[in-house]
Parts: sequence; structure tokens; C-alpha cells
Amino acid sequence: MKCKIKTFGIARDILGNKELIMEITGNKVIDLRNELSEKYPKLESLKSLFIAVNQNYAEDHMELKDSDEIALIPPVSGG
Amino acid sequence: MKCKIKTFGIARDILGNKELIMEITGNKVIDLRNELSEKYPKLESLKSLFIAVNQNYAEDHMELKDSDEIALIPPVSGG
Amino acid sequence: MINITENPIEIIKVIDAVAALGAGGLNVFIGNVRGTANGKTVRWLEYEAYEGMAVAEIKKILDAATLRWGLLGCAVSHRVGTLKPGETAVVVAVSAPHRKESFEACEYIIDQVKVKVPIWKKEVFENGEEWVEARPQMTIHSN
Amino acid sequence: MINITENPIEIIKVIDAVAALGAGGLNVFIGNVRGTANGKTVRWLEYEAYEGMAVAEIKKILDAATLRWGLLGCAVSHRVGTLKPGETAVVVAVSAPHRKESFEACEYIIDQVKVKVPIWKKEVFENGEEWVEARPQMTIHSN
Repeated sequence: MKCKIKTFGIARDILGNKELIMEITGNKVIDLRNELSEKYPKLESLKSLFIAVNQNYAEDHMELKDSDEIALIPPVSGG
Repeated sequence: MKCKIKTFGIARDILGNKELIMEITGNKVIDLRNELSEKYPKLESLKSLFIAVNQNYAEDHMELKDSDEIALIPPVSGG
Repeated sequence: MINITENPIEIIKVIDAVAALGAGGLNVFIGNVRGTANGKTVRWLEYEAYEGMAVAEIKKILDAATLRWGLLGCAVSHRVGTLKPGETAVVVAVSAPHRKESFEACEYIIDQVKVKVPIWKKEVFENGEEWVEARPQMTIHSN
Repeated sequence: MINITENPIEIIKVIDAVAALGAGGLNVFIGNVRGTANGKTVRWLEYEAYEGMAVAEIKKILDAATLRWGLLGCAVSHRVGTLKPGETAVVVAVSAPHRKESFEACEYIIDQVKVKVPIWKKEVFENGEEWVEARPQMTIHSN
């Protein structure tokens, strides 16, 4: 399936784009996560990387739909 | 000795004056305290009564001088 | 900044007084007059202070907090006179390098102000009035 | 009131937003940009937010705090964009019937904002820049 992904902070620096479309095999968050790790090994250097789906933190087993708004959330540092 | 006394809050209501002069026998804070209790028994109904000398909380054994600024401090309730 | 005043407290001035380079965290407590006490409607409060001693006692509290938490700034402004429900009676502001210290110090200061500083308030109800905290049988009030 | 803004935060507006009849205690936390990080001089910070989700996450935090401490009002304003040392990055304000709850709730909210809300800051130094908290080897920063 095709995932439309927003990136922020250091994840944007690593992926090189604010928004991108990735083709993944499988339809779960974990499948996207594996695809990202393979294509962008620098993501492994982060303290953590959450994936948000439709503006909510998502679990690895969650299924994705084409219309989902997906975002990469590297360690937050507000305040 | 003569004590010049300022009163506040409920202590002022009980003594009836913002400032008064009391003649006490002895020259310690405890002597003043005893004199007050005798003359104004309603003071005993308070949760506490501190005596300040020259704008500091004073212990009972402290000696008083004629020039001292003495104040009755009933339970405080600022804030 | 230590201030006992009959005029409404300008909160932003108390905050500005503790601004300091290097202060990552500022904490501010604002104590307002509540409209009820022990279930009774409060018409207004009368605050009075033993002003010279109140300032001296607040200074002791601020000095102790500054030493303990390494504060970069701290300020207390307390109002006296007649205050209606909703009006601000006290503002405490502190600044510290980090936020945890700012919370702890600000809470310490207001707690100490309420038990050490010679300021008194009388609640005026429809049918009578009462010096707060004065007698043992009274319920404990706090804001 | 939940607010993510590129403009300087007007502290008094955040405080006014939580004013409520019956609120005896208001607590306010103000987080400012510090001039140094790990001993290095900070020229400025770049803040960015995933705005829609940031607002949603802040709302969850405020709802949880309101339920837990019986808050009468709560507000968070967070700035994004370029901030220089001394500027205000975040303001949290809460009002509660009593002061203890106001302190606890305000500290809970800022603690949660810092770990849950998708906002990021990059420190810009004389010789380089760094996303705060991003990598395990970095020292923990906090204001």
C-alpha cells in the first residue's frame, strides 16, 4: 500500500522531506516501521520514534488505510 | 514596667484598642503574657497568641525594654 | 520585590520582577478571594497587616527559599483592605534555572506566608463576621 | 484555551483564561529559553509543532488534569518559530478551589506536555545545531 507520511524534527532531517509517499508491503504500522528502518538506517540512532495515525499515537499492530494521515514523531522536546 | 502594645485582628477586638499602654510587674515576655491573660480572659479562646518584640516573634523568657515595640499576634490568616 | 498594598495587585509586574537571564522556569501563585466559606456566602473580606513585621517575615521566607532552591528571583505582593470575591489577595512569583525548583519554592513560600506572616483576614457574611483561623473550633480555611 | 502560536505569548491572557468564580488558587508556569545548554552558548532555538496533534494531545492532558484535581480552568499556550534566550516558550495556567491542587495540576500538565506533545526544539549554537533530546547519548535538558 501507499503511505502518505509527514515528518518532523530530526526525522525530517533524516528523511529529507516534510512530506513523502512510501510504498510498503503489508498494511500495518509495524510494516511501515520495518520499511523505514531499512531505507533510513539513521532512524535507529534516535532515542525513540513513534508513529502517529490520524493525529494519535499508534501501536505497531494497527492497520493502515490509504486515507490515513501518518506522521513520524521523533523524541519530543517542547516546553 | 510600662509596655506599649500594638494589637491586630481579633486581639484588637478583644482589647478594644489599636494601641495601648499596660503596666506590668516583671520585665519578661511571660510576665506580659500573664498580665494579658488575667486582664483579658477572652484571649484564652484563641488558637494561639504570639508576642512580637521589635517586629520579631519573641520567646517567653525574653526581657523587655521600655523602648520596645510590642505587638500581639493572634493566628495569622494571610493569603 | 516585597509589597503590601491597598491597591489591586498588578500580576504582570510581580512576574516581571523575577525575570532573570538564565531562568528556565518561573512559577507564579495567585490567591483569590473565594465567594463562600463553610457554606456561607462571603460578602467581602477585610485584610490587615502589621506592615513592617510582615515585610520582614516575608524577607526571611524569601531568603530561605533562595538559599534552598538557588532561586534567581522571587517576589511577594499581598493586598490589604477590603476585597470582594474574585479579587486577588496575594501573588507569589519565583524564577529558577529549572522548573522543578520553581514549583517547590513557590509552594514553600505561599505555605510559609500563610503561617508566619502577620496578616489577618476577617470574613464578612450577610449576618455577621469572623476572623479567619482565630479560634480552635473553626474549620481550617485555605485558598 | 489551547494555543500554538508564532507570536510572543501574552502571559496575562493565559492567566485571564483560567479565572473562575470559586477559584481560590491559580498556578502559572512560564518556561523561558535559557542562554546555555551543556555549557555552550545558545544563539537561538527553533521550535516546531505538529499542530493539530499537539492541540489534541494537550487537550487530553488538560482533560485528565481537570478530572483528577477538579480544576475550574486550565490553559496552555506554546510558542513555535525562532526564540531567543529569555523569551517565553510555554505558559501553563490552572485554577482550582484550593492552592495545593493548583500546584500539583500545573506541574503535572507541564511534565506531560514535555513528554507527550509533538513539539520539537533545535538548539542553534555558534558552531552547529542539535535537535534536543533526539539521541540517546545527549544529556537531558529541561527548563
